[in-house]
Formats: sequence, C-alpha cells, structure tokens
Amino acid sequence: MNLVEYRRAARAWLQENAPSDDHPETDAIARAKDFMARLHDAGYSGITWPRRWGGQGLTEAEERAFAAEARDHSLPTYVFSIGLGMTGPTILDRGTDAQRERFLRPLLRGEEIWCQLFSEPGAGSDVAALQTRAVRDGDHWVVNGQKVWTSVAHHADWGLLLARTDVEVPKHKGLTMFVVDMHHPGVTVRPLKDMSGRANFNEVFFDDVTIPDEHRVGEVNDGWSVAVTTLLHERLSISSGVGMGGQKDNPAALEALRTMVDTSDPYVRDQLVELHIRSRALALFNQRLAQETEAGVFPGARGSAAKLLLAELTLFQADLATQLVGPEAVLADHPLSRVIATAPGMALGGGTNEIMRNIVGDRVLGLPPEPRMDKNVPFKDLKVGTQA
Amino acid sequence: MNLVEYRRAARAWLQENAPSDDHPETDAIARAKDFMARLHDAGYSGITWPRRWGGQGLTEAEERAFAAEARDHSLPTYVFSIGLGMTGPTILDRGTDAQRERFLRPLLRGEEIWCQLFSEPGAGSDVAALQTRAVRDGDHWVVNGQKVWTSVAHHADWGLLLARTDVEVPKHKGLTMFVVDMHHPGVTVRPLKDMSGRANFNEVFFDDVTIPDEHRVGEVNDGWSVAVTTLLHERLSISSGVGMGGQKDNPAALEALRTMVDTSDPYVRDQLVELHIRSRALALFNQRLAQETEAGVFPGARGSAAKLLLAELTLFQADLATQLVGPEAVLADHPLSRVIATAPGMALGGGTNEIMRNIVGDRVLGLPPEPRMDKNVPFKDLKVGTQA
Amino acid sequence: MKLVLSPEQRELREAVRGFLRDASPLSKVRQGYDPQVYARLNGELGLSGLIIPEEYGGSGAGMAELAVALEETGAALLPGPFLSTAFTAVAATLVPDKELLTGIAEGRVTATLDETEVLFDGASARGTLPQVLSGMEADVLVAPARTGDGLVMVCVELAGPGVGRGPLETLDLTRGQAKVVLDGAPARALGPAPESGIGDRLCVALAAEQLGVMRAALDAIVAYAKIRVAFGRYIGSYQGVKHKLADMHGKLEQAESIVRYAAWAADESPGELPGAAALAQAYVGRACFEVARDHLLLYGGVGYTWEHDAHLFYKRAKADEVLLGPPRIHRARLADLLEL
Amino acid sequence: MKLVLSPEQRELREAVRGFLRDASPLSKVRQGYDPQVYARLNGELGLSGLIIPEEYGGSGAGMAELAVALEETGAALLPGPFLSTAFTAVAATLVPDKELLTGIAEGRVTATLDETEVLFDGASARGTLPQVLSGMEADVLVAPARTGDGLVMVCVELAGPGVGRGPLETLDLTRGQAKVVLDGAPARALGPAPESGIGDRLCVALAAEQLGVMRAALDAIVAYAKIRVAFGRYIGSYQGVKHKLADMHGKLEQAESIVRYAAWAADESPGELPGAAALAQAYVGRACFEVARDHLLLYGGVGYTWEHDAHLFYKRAKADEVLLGPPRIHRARLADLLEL
Repeated sequence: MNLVEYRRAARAWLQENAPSDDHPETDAIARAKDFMARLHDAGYSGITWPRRWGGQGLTEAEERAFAAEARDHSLPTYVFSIGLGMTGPTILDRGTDAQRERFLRPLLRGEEIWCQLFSEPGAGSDVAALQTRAVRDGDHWVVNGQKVWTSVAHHADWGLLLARTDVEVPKHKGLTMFVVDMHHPGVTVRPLKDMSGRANFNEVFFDDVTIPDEHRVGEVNDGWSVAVTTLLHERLSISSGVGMGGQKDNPAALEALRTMVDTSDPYVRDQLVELHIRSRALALFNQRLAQETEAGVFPGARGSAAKLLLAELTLFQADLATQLVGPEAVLADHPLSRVIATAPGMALGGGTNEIMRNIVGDRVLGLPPEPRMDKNVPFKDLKVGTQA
Repeated sequence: MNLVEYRRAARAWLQENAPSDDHPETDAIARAKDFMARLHDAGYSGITWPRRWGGQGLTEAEERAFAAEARDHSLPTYVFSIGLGMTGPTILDRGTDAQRERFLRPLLRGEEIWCQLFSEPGAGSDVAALQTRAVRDGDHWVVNGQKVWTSVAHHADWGLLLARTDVEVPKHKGLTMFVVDMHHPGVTVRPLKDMSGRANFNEVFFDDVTIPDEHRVGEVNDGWSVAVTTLLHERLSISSGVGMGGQKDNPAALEALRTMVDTSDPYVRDQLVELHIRSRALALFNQRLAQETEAGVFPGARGSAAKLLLAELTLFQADLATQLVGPEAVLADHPLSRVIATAPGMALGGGTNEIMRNIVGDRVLGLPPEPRMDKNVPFKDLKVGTQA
Repeated sequence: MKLVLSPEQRELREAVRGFLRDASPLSKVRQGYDPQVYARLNGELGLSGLIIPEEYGGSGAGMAELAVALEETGAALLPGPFLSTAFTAVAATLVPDKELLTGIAEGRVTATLDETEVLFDGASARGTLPQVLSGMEADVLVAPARTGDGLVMVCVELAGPGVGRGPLETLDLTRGQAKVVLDGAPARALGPAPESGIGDRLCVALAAEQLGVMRAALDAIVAYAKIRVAFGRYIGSYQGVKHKLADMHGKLEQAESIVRYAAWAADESPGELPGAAALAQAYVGRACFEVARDHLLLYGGVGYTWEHDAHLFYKRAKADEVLLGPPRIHRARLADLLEL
Repeated sequence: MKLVLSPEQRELREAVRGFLRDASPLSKVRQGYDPQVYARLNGELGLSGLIIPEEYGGSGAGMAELAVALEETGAALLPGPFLSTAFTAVAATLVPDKELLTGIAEGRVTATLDETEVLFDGASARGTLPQVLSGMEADVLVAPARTGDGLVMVCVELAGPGVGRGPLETLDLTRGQAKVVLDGAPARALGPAPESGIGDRLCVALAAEQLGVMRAALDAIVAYAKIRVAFGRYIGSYQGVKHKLADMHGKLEQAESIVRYAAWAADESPGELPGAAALAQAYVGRACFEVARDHLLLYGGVGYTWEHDAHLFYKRAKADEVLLGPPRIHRARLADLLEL
C-alpha cells in the first residue's frame, strides 16, 4: 500500500470510527479505552513502534499521514497522550525486554493509562533538583516524596517516576527511573486546580510505596539520562502540535473577536490588524517547520522558539481581546473570561518562557552556557527549592 | 542672604552674563574659559566646594537653586563638565592637600580642562578589566595603553587616569589612579566619530608617558575605590540632569512631531497619544525624584531606572517619528535623520541598559547578585576583552 | 505640583497599611466582603469620610489622601464596597443634595455608583444596570437619570422595594458585581449631574487602587525571587528575572508619579485634571495589568495554581483595567484633550 | 504553499552568498556602488535577469528565486541599483512593451522605478521626483504618467537631455537616492499601468532584502556575543543578552516564513498576494528594524562608533522600513483586505 492509499484508508477509517467526545470525564474513560482498542486493532496505534511490542513497524511517513487525517477529528486519546508520547517511547528506548513485553501492548491498546512523575514543588524548571527519595530494601525500593503537575494521574495505572537514590553525589548523578504502580496503597493523588479553577493536573504523594527492582528503568543513578530521553519525546510531541489549529475555537482569535467589537473604530481595527499579523507570522513559522520536517529536516530546538512565540501570542491575544471588549469580558459567563484566566498556561507549561529562551540561545544560536553552580556539589549540600 | 534672595541674585547675574553659545568649538574654548572665570568671580563655580580650595562653602540648597535658574540658559560649561562633575570631586574626596591646592582652583576658574580616562576598548561596562599598564620607575610611573570614549580629551590639560599596576592580583585589586598631563609628548588624542558621523569623543593613546608619583591619587593598587568615587559622582551628575528638558528642541517630541504628520489619521493620532503617555510618565517620574531630592531623600540607584527609561523613550520616539513621517525622514537634511542616527546614544553612554537593569535589580530591589567568575582570579589569568 | 507625600499622608499610609495587614491579610480575601472589617476601616480610620467635607461628618481631605488609602486597599486586594463607596462619595460631593454624605462618612452606608442612565419619574426609578460594582454589598445606588430638567443624579436604596439584584460571577474573585433591575424602586433626586469632574476623579481613584495592586504584586515576586532557587542559584540572580523585575520597577515608579500628579490636579489644578485623569487610566491601568501578569509568570508553574495568590492580582488588574470601559476610551480622551 | 527552499534555490543562495562574500565584503560597502561588481553579479550569476522571461534573455524564474537573491544582497548591504533594477523589472514584466527587459536581463541597463506621477505628452516627460531610489546610478527611470488613455508607464533615459538629477544624502550610507527633475525629457510609453501586482511585488522584494539585513545583523551580534567578555564571562552567557538574542531569532524565523509565503503567493497564488505582501511589509519591515536596532545596542559602546558596521545595518533597516511609504499604509491595507 503506498502512502496515498494509506492515507485514504486512514481517512475512511476515521470517518467511520472517530467519536466526537474527547473530554476525559469518568464515564468517558471507558469509551476512550474502547476506542483505543479499536484504533489498535485497525493498526493505527503505535504506527512506528516495532511489531514485536504491539506496534505496526511502519515509518514516520505513515505516522504523519495518519496524524494529518486525525487533525480533522477530535480523537478521545487525551488520557493516553502521556503514555503514547512520553513514557511508552522511554520504555521502548530504555526498558528491558521484560518491561517492553509487560507494558507496551496494553499501553497501545488503551488497557492501561500512564502518567509521568518528574516535577516537584521544589523542582520545576530545574527538574534534576527533585527530592523524592527511593531507598533500596533488598529486591525492592521504598519511595517517599511528592510530585506535582501530573496530568491524568487520577486515571493512571502506571507512572514513570524519577526519584533520588543517592544524595552524596551531584544532583544529576543520584537519580534513578522507575515504573510505579499507581494503585499501590501508599500513592495518593490529589487534584490540583489551575488558576481558572479547573483541575487539569494533580499532586501525587508517595508514602512508603514499594517498587520491585525489575520495574527500574535503566541503571541505578543513571535516571537523568533516561529522563532526558523522556523529555526529548515530550518536546517532540509538544512542538509537533504547536500552532496546528487551536485558533478555530478560540474566542480571542481574530475571527471570533471581530464579531464582538466595533470595527468601525479605527483603533480597534488597527489592533485587530496587529493580532492578524502576529497570528499569521507564527502560523506560517509553524507551517514552515512542518514542511521542513516533512522534508526530513528536523526542527530540534527551533521548536522551542515556536513554543515561546505561541506562549506570547496566547497572552497577547487574551489581553487584547479583553481590552477591546471591555467590562463585559470579565463576566464569568463571557467566553473571554476563561481565555484571560488560562492565558498564562502556555507560558508556564512545558517549560517557562525563560527556559525556552535559554534553549533557543544555547542550542539554536550556540551561545555560551550560563555558568553552573550546581554541577559538582553533592546534592545534600545544594540549595534547592524555596529557602532563604 | 536667604535662599529666595540667593536665587533672585543668581537669576539676575545669569540674565546679565549667560552667553548663548555652548558649542565646544575651538574658538569657543577661549570664550568658555572667560565665562568660567567670571562665573567663579561671581561665586557660582564650586558652590558646595570648600572655600579653602576655591569653592564657596555653601550647601546643596544653593547649588540646586543656581542649577534651577541655570536651566533657562545654555551655559558654555560643557568642556568643564567632566572636571566639575567627576574628576574635581574625586580630587576633593581622595586627593592629597598638595593635589587639591594645585588642581582645584584652576579647575573651578576654567583655566584648566579635565578629562576622565577609565574605559578601554576591552573594558566597557566592565571597567575594572582595563589593561593600560603603569609601571613604577623610581619616583615616576611609566604608562602604556589605550583609553576610549574620552569626552573633551582634545581640549584637556589634565586627565584622571585609571591604570593597572599589578597583574598578579584579581582585577579590582591591581589598579591605581593618577593625574596625567595631557600635554605630555607620549599622549596622542584621536577623535572618535559616533554613528551619526560627529566626533563626540576620543581615543587616547599612551606611549611611555611618565607621571610623577605625587600625581598618584590614593594608594597604590587602591585605584578601584577611587574610581568608585568618581563613578558615583558621574552617576549623580547624569541622573540629576536626566529628563530635565531636552524635549523642547527635540524634533521627535510630540510638539514638533504633530506639525509634521497628518493628525487626521486616527492611527497617527493614537501613536502620538502613546508618545505623550510615555513622555509624561517619565517627566513626572523625574519631577518626583527632583522633589524627593529637594525634600532630602536622595534617589540613589533609582536614578538608574530613570536613565533606563529615558534611553528607551529616546529610542522609541525616534523610531516612531521616522515611521510616521515616512520616506522624507531619512533625508540627511531632515531633522529626524539626525535624531534616529543618535537615538542609541542614551542607551549606550553612561552604562548600557543591561547595566542599568542590573543596578536597579541589585540596589533598588535588593536582588541577589550574579555569581562572579572574575573576583578571585589573578588578572593575568583572566579572560578579558574580545577573544575566542 | 506635589508628587511626594507629606508627613501626614505618610502617616495615613502607615495606618491603613498596618490595619489591613492585620484585619484583611491576603489569606482572607477569598472569603469575600467582611462587613466588620469595613466597619472598623471607617470607624477606627475614618476612611469612608476621607474626602467628605467636615460639615457632613467627614475629614475634608482631598483626592491625594483618598489615593493614599486606595493604594493600600488595592495592595491588600480588599474585598467589598470600599472603592464603589469612594466612587459614590466623589459624585455625592458634587451634587447639591449632600444627605448621602453623612451616612457614608459615618460608615453607616455603603454605596455604589453606576453610569447607566435610569428612568426617573420624580419618585421612583426604572432600568436595568447590567454590571454594578459591589452591587450586592452596597446599600445605596447612585445613577444618572434623564428628566425634563436635564440629567440628574438619583439615589435608590438597594434593599428597598422595586429592586431586584443578582450576583454576577466575575473574573475578580475578590470583588463582585451585580445585575440590578429597578422596577419602580423608590428614588430620590440628589440634584443635577455635574457637567464634569466625576468621571475624572473616578479615573484617579481607580488608578490609585491599581498602583497598590501593582506595587503589591511586584513586592511579592521580588520577595520570591530572593528565596526561590533553580539550578543552584536564587532565581533573582538570573538576568532573565532580574531585568524583567527592573523594568517592572520602572513602570511602578512612573505609575506612582502619575497617580500623585493626577490626585494633586484633582485637588489643586482643575484645568489639568482631565488630562491627568485620562493619563492615569491610560498608563496605570496598562502598567498594573502588565506587572500583575509578569509577576504571575515569574513564579513559574506554582503561579498558575488556584491555591497561589498570584492570579488574584492578575484578575483584579484585568478587571480594574476595564472597569470604567474599554481602555481605549482614555486614549481617545487624551487625543481630544491634546487637540490632536 | 511552499515555505522551504528547493535544492535549486539553495544552490542559488550559496552562489550569490559566496560571490558577495568575495566581491562585496562589508569592509567595502562604504565605498558605495561598484559597477564592476554589479556587472559580474549579472554576468556570472545572471541575477538581473532572474525574473525576466527567457524570451527576453532572462532565466524566467519567479519571485521565490528573486527573494533568495535579494536576501543575500540585503545581508551584504550591497550598494547600488540592484534593488531598484529588480523593482523596475517587476514592473516591466507587467506592461506590454517588454523592450526594457532585454537590457536589464543582459545586465546592460540599470533602472529605477518611482511611483511619482509625471506629465507625459506622448514624447517627453515633465515632473519632479523628490526621492528616487538609486537615482544617480540608474540608467533608466520608469514612472507612471496620467494620459487621456489612463495611467501609463513611461520610461526615461536618465543620462539623456531634459533630465536634471542631484544626489541626496540619506541616512543609509550604503545606498543613495536622487532628486530627479524631468523637463521635457524624451520618454517612451511602455503601455498601460497594470491595475495591480506591481506594488505587492515590490513589498515582497523589499521584505526579502529586509530578511537578509536582519539575518546578517543577528548573525553578527551572535558571533560577537561568543567572543566578547565582560566580568570574566562571554556576554552571550548572560541571560540579559541571550534572551534578547533568542527573541530576535524568533522574529527572524517568522520573517523568513512570511517572505517565503509571500514570494510563493506572488508566483503561485495571486489571490493571496495582496494580503501576503502587506503582511510582509507590516511584519518584516518592523522586525528588521527592531533586530538591527537591538543588534547595535547589544554591541555596547563600540556599536555606537562610526568605524563599526552596526550602524550600517541599523540605518539600512530604517531606510528600508519607510522606503515604500510610512509603514502604517501596509497595516491600513491589511485592515481593508481583512474587511475589518
């Protein structure tokens, strides 16, 4: 089957099978799992993953073709996105064969949901400063600590957990990666509301949670290099999605906004032109990155520039829209109220703007790195988190 | 004489004596010197300086009163500004009595012109990284090196020179301050044109220039603390002048600009409003700082915020004005052509915007300092200037 | 022109600041309006009577003093009808009937002012006011009404008959609005609406609150930048953070200068007031939101959480920015005043 | 839509870039127009005939290829009439009389295009053109003239009789303008002026040059940030510098995307061209100046000196920004096209 045929078949399948509901609500989970099983049966889950572990063994070309078709649908894959985009690829790259055998096929079929447990209250941008401890006890590890910003943790069966196993060495050198059973009695998941009042992520507490050593991913104290693999996959999956649509339903986008405001006012008109200019500039940049990717030139850290620009555009247009609409915009039932209340999210999730600028400066422009104070200090002597 | 009478007398004297020409042209120097002598005879030069050294022994109140009156005139004191504002106060604070006796009265009377010789091509923001060497030879010092950004050096009789006297110690610890005779045969002054094509400052080259040890200011290797005195005086004299007028003759200011552009265009009108808002915001901030100063609250590093804002306003309004006026604005005989060509000056002279932001962050907001890589390294092992 | 506070004004500031620190700490503001705090604010500090002439029981101070107080209530994100009552007091001092002033000065009456015109038949009022500031908490509503004699200001008891009101959920969690429907509500005319002066003073009063909001937001994030560590260093030592904070400080300095100027103009230089008032809203409203936004962003992820207070400042700043209308109206006003 | 260069376009870019690196290094641009470089550019690389159809001696390429070439001449701040000749070639391909094209394609004729309307009596032209791009270097001027048959494009030999021209000193040291006075200068009609298409393509061509200017400025300051030391560290390691450079990079990425899009639209999607062209000037013109300005500022004091090249980029960027009129015209055009 050539690519054109492949794409045509995917389109047909999606038209027949794609449901309309993608909200990760409780009763939606069962439906989402059912959809994933059918997706896998149809051969569209794990398109590039090896056949041996439940994938299809095809190329990126097929994956892109399917993704292009899927863009026209709202697939209920949200709760599986961490597994498919981050933890699954990590197990694939760095896990043992036993782990691959155990975890990958259920993941691809939607039978098990995954979350990722790296960030902590004291370790946001600086993930490697995390303090959750895992202490060896025979053929098990015992974990205590707290994670945060964990999407879908309340639905998750498994979590990919980064924990500190040695405090005597510098911070990057004393970390180990594990797969943790989210149903273990010592695991507590508490929803964390964002500033708009919605619970979009969770805090996860570990209280004497045991993990068998065979669920360790990678070597002891080599967890950072495993995490780098995961974060690389995270960045890929974010940057490939950046700017691809999303504006269609945005009440602060030009098309919606022009219906809310008085465009006979030249000031308003010029502000809308400014919004058009910025939106088009970023949309075209994203399209160029996509075309480059299709041509085999991978954007790499340049995707961070696109993410930074999207974060700024998101803030700009929510701010502009509320200014133009005026007092009504702050009423809770006005669509812009929610837009302004969530506008900072893009600038904070997946790396702050400052981190993005560092990445662009260091990796795209090749600028000299910031001198690091924390590279050669034993973790126990290092200043971390929030302290005077 | 109370302050009101003092101010009235100053006003009367200025109305009688202030000339109109303040351009530091060659033949203007003689006239400027003549004016300074009369200013000193009248008791308005060195108002707060001790009587013993040629000053008037009065308070800041009288100085401010005179300055307030002087603002209505263009006094030809430009070539004396370095001496009066920086090098003179440094000699006063840190010189020997013999140096005060020798240098201060001629300075106040305008008989001798001073320049300041700190910055070097490899040491701009980072003045203490300078490389000009002074080597002791009996009761003399021999100087070799190059200075840059030296205002009025081509007219100067004396220069306050910061030179390196020890390369074995960290950079701040091996510097010594001298008074150098600018007429010494080994001193070469070369005008340096700014980006608008005008020669506003100079490069100064030292080729085996000898300085008697009695012209050393402060202890050997204690020159940095002397320089800090000088730079403090520099900052005071800049911040006190910031934003005080200057807009009157600026073709990019609102009053001039509104006559050049089509204010029936709502876009143009709104841009002029933006200019008004920013100009007024800064002008009022400067007036508040001045009122605080008069009330005895010294602005300190907050003056750096005002300087930063002025630098940004200067860039903004030159940019805006040329955009609004359009193609004509780039003709060399259009007043805005010069404005846009000199607009970056305020952001570069007297400390770059980055340095100003550091000062505001460190000294006004009390933020933790940047870690320093250069504090404890012998100068000879330190990376300085421009190098791979 | 007076841009620095007098010793008396500094004392007032300390008194209000100290009171609010104890009586209305940030940890309490999500609980909303506390009438006891409001009563003490007026009783112990006499704030509600600040700009009310002494003959009506106030302290006869000026907009400069009111601005000092509003800066502090803004910094504390004080919930309740303090701003709306101050707005009403501004209007009530400018109409012939001063009866309302006494109640406000004594702290007995909370009030709100709305610019929506209502219908007034000499005894009762009709109309729908879609967004009334602190409309659930205020006892009294003052609004303009078109009559045969021109525009008059009328006053309605909101707890009285003929008044329907419903709370509006808004972005700002610390201060609400209400929809008010007057359907033959007993109303009293306070006299002809003054041709000018009210709107300008509201601009100044709001700018003073905004100055407090931005100052408190900046103070908070500066303090955090001194204790939060990333990559082994306090985040405030990174230029990426430090330079942004320095720029925010510059906005704060300018905003304070403008507020002092505008308040002085309201008290001492009526000719300058319209321009100063429009400038205050055009500059300070924007600066306040930008500082509140950037302060939230600089917290990193924790600033995005509901539990954290950063969003309270961000939301108040946005709600304030549009409180008197879309911000462009202030710019348009400036264009007119500058005869552009 | 095609936003990435084809292998052939990349080859063209390398050829032009390599040629200019040798033949017109930055150290030479202050000496102004070098006809020899111009002749080689057209002879060896055939650049002047790039968009001229093959039947008139050109290579029949599109705006996409012209954009590639202009990006490089922009990056090199190439002095002389290359841009003005490209402008003229754009216009000349859109009028019936194609004679001019051959001369341009062969590199024999340099030309300039001006939008000032002149008077034309069928044989000679009159008028004053206050600011003609490369007016001293161009052999031929093309300008619109109002006749009984409507607007026509006419062509005048600038070295011929009835032409007075005087050089104008401008901000941009690398490319001049001239005042041209036509006083009965022999002129030839090229045919009716097309209703649309010229102005849009000039916007795209200029944006391509601006893309080159900003790219070269950013490259230069990035390189400097890697070798300049302050306080014991390379300045590029400070976030104050690094974050600004990252933002400049974001502008460059977006500018390049827009230029590719607009050039593609000119070649392949005429319906999108007007919007793409206005977008190109509105975004790229601004971004180019901002990047050139910030690049100069980041050099510190040395960037303010006459000897340094930073101001050449800054000045070219400003001159380019207003070359086709005050930049607001592009925004106004966008508002119309978006039917706002």
